Amino acid sequence: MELSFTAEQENFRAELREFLTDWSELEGFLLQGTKWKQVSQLFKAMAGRGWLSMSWPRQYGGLERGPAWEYLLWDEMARARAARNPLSAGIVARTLIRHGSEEQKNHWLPAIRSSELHFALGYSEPEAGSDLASLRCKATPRKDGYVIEGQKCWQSYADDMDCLWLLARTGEQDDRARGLSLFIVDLDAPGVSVKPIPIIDGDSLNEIFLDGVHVTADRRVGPENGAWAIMGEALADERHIQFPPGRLQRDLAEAIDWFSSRGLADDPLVRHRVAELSLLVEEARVHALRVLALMEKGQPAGVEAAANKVAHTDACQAIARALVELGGPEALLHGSRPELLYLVSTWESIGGGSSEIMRGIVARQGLGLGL
Amino acid sequence: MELSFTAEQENFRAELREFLTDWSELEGFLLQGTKWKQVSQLFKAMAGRGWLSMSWPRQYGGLERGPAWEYLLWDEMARARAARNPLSAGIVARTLIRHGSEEQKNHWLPAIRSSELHFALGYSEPEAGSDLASLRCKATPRKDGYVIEGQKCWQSYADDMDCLWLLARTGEQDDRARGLSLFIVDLDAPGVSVKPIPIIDGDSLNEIFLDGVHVTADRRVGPENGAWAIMGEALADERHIQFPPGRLQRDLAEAIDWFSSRGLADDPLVRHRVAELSLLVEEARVHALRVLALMEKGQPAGVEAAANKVAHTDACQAIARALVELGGPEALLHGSRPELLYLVSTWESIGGGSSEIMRGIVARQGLGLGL
Amino acid sequence: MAINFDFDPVEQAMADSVAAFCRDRVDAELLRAAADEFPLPLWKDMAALGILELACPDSGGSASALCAVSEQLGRAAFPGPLAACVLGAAVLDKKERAGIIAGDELVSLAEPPLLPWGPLATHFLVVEDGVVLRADAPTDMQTSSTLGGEPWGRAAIEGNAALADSDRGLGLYLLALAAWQAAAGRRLVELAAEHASNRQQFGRAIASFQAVAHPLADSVIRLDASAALARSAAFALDTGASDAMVALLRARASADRAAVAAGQTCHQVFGALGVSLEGPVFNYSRRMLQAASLPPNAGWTMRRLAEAAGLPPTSLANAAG
Amino acid sequence: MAINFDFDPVEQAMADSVAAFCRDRVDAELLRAAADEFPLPLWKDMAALGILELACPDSGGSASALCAVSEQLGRAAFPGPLAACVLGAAVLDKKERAGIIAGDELVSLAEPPLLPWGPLATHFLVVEDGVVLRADAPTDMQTSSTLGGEPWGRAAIEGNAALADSDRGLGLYLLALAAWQAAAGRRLVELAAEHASNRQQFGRAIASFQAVAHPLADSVIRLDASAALARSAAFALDTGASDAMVALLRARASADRAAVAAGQTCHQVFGALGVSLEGPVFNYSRRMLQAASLPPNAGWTMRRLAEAAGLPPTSLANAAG
Repeated sequence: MELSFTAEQENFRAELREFLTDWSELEGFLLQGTKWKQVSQLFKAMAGRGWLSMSWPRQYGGLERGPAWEYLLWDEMARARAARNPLSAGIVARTLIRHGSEEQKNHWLPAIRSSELHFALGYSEPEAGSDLASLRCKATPRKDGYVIEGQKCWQSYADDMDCLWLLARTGEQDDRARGLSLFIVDLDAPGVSVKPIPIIDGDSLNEIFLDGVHVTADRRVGPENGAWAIMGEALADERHIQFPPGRLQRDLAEAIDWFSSRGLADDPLVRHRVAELSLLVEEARVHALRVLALMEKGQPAGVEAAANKVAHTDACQAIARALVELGGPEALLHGSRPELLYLVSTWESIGGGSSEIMRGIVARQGLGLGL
Repeated sequence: MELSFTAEQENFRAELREFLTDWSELEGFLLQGTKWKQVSQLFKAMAGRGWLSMSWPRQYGGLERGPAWEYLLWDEMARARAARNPLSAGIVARTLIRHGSEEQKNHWLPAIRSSELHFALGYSEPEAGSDLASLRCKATPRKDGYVIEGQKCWQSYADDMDCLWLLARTGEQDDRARGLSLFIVDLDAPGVSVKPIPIIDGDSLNEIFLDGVHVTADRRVGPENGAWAIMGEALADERHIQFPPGRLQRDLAEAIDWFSSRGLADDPLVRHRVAELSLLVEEARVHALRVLALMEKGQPAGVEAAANKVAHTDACQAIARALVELGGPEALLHGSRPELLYLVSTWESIGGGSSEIMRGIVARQGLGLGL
Repeated sequence: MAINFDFDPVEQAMADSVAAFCRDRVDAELLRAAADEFPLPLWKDMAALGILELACPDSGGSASALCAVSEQLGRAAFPGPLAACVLGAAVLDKKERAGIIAGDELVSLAEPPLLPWGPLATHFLVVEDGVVLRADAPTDMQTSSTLGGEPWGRAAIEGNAALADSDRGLGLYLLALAAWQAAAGRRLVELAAEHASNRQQFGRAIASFQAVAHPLADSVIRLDASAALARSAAFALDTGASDAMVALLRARASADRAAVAAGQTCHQVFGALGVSLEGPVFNYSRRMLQAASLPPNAGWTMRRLAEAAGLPPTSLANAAG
Repeated sequence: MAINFDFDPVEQAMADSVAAFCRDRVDAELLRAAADEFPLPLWKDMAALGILELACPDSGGSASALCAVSEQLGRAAFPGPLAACVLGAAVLDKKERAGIIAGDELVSLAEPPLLPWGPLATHFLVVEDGVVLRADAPTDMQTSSTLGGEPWGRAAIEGNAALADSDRGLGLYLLALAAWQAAAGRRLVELAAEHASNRQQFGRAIASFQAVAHPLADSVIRLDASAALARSAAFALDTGASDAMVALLRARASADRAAVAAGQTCHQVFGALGVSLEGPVFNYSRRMLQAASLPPNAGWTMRRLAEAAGLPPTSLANAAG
């Protein structure tokens, strides 16, 4: 076994921690929606160091660093509560690099790398959540492009972003996953409107209405009706940075602070619960490392990533619930740390693939159960 | 609301407790299989007081007492660990009273009432457990009766009983529940063999092989192919006595004794767990009373009974697991009370309708979910 | 006597009128309202139904009746300091309680230094060693809203006069909490079941997935027990049973645990809709969490219940107070 | 260095040979055998593979190698005092440990007054304040079998000489427990998954019901984490990391909790077959429960882990020892 980062990687971690001292108050990880202005400044600063294109090939301006580097980057970002990894430099850029035309690469990648352009993800619809292949937003071919008609829902940050990474139906409804294509749509294009949906943690998600939106043919990425496989690849590229344990370690540290500063640290029930939470956090951490280990070897990690998501989600909810249950009545005061963690963590088992879907993946692909 | 037993009923409870002081060492509730000789003596003594036919109509020698009386009877029996309610005086007798011919009633009921005859339940098969309607044991009509061919499995106490209350297929396999009939088969009849299957608590269940067993037509109870509805009625008749909270109260008391006598009662984790267990026991108790209240009004209680079974099972397993987890290493010594409760309770969420089946009933019939 | 969990006709009629009132007057918008927009006129109209008067020692109101109406208020997730006002109506003298019964004045039962509903309250009570004491209105109160959408205060507060009828008052207080909580959880599960029956994914209603249906079944199994424990505790209180206070503590603990867990289950069933402020689930789940945080706290209750279950009193100095 | 949970080729080869040995020699009948029929010849043959020798300070054996072979023994639910013998091989002097390494002599690590495997043991150890001490063989031992099918003794026992290399010894002891436990649980889940895929009810394999499949998924998610924690703790031990002991305590606690819960889940999946002595599940679940009961006990471990997580040491006299 080899289970440690290289000296060079550890130096990078130290550099990151130094860098992040300037952003320690940001809290963009928990609340990007209300802090986009500051988060975008952070991204600019990161872009200046090449960190947004850390894993990209050199020919597109990347640093060509392996998965462990990206893991460290976003793990430290999470621990510092600074920001979550942006979609633009991640699955958008990776997909363009793999499937985009040269023109598309030249057009989009520099602006993404420099943090000038940011994307929202346009997958879910009101009637297509876990069952994405049933989506109805329609892209109809027209001369020189497509006209898009439909509605998306539950898009994070869409009101702050520049473009929509849109999954739309170009085939028949009955084709399900085989009739979908990917498009880049300007969020300020005629016919696009974004309506925020306030959510429980004070942030918002969004509905996006596409009403006869015209896009040129060069806004389609990858083959027509070929989006599903591309999306899977992009998802697979990001498995090591989706659920950084640094976030959980920070959550737990804040819980311990809460208990200690309120005279609750002597309560044997609190102590026992903290020990249990520390096990959940460590379990999530090794799940994340298992995913990383497979990525480093270039092997598929779909089952491990699903397990990682469940472990991560369970841990962050368990921490928040312990705070609410054992943290005294002040835990529920508006603006308290327990309240924020409780509200944010409620969302984690739903967004990005619900825990039910993840358990199904582990059961089917990990245990061979014919669900 | 009226939520107490009548004075007459409370007197009966006192009489029961007095009666049971003679049987306090029996433990037939947990271990009937290894104590049938003593348990059958208890049943004889009960028969002498008319308690086995407590709810039967007077014309068949019963006391015509309502559900609350039977509830008290079997609740006290459970609390004293004396015995579980026997099948013979319960669903066998109730079914005969409702659906038997006069000849059948005259033949069987006196021997059941006096505890001379006891029955095993012959429903489950190796390939038909939760899905009983798929059973394959076949009763083929012959002159003057039927010939029975097939195998039953997981029958409690069958090696000690006199007769088998057999569910067999008289229709086609595809008829599923609509092709089943009920029969009484002597367990010492030619062609019947019983093979014990040792189980984890030291008791055994049984396989029963029926190899060309001939039964006369008067051994069929109820109409041919009409067993399913009859079984449902019989089940409904017994809902108030299936899961007596007295058993749980005794389990909890023994757990508290264990913790206290081993110096563990000061451990705050033990104290907290005991409080939690007491909630589970009280919840199970009111579930049982909810079932009883509906029975007393003559209303259906299928959903409430399913909920009661889940609550009862969860509580008895939680008590046993707490003993194993917090009761120190002595808890696992062979012959210890924690070991016995752990082993017996493992079975409770499977036998008599698994917890999964029960949750399905609550979801479908209680919440209207279309499973 | 017999075993029968149903309310008597008078209690049921009262429950029906409260249910009708809630149907008319409580809607999603009301439940979303901010802490500083508490609808005092609605509270007054609720009080006019005679609900708080049930708690007065001389009103002839029974605990069972209070249980019946609290259930209906819980089903609507009705906002406001119901249990504390019930307590005030039970323990304060005739003159003081008049305004409470009429719904003109609110009561804060302190969890020092926090004062639930303190900014709107005119009466302040504290509990010490199981006895309810009157406290002076604090002079210097910081205010805060809460996860449950309630205005709370923070101030030093001290009881200065023990009040009569503490036991009955605390009993009714616990009863109101337990009955409200179990019924709120039950209603939320019904809403989630309805959602699950309508929401289609993978070509079928999500209700048809056991991963959705079984957790809802577990929720309702627990909540129905909590509701029955509350009714049974109300009966114990009405008949002067010696174990009534333990029964009430159990009912409340059971309801809090079942309701909070049901809230988490229902958030999961509602999916993304459950984290929007639009959906019904958050307006229930946050109020249920808040109700579970009211005094006496769960740690204290569980320590009492451990002894009530038969554990010998602990010989240790009690760390957690 | 890099992130890679795989064993190196030498470790893997050793694991493969242990796996082959277990396939040949461990069958259902062996696992059902009574406590007084412990197969000493099998134990000796296992030892002949060099497994216990790995723990000797001068053998060059690594913690990773011990982890690899313990996993394979766990997958087979291999009976016997593996961890205690590992400890004995690590801390006793060359002459004393020879019989242990050869599989001729067994070690009992006491949980006073209980002595796991005491009736068959020739070496007795106790742990006091984190130090391993040698104890004299008790003269007057009562014997008992256990739920896990093990022969245990009961006697007064007292340590009389501290042994060198305690930390490394205890580390390897915890590692053997953790790796065995996580792998046993994993194998049991695989057996349950196989059963669920074959068992038909309602016209389909029960594996297709989420109420069956999702709890199995949860089990494997937890167990895979436990296994990875054990491997990662082995690496920490091999590289002399300062937090190795905490990592081992965590790995062991994680594995015990995951395995015991998986045992309960698998009993439910196996249904009636799971309560018969025939089925595979009980032979795994009872051994996993028993392994979880070995010292140090869970309460002590969790108190250590609370401090390791960053809680300040408690100022209370510690009630539970």
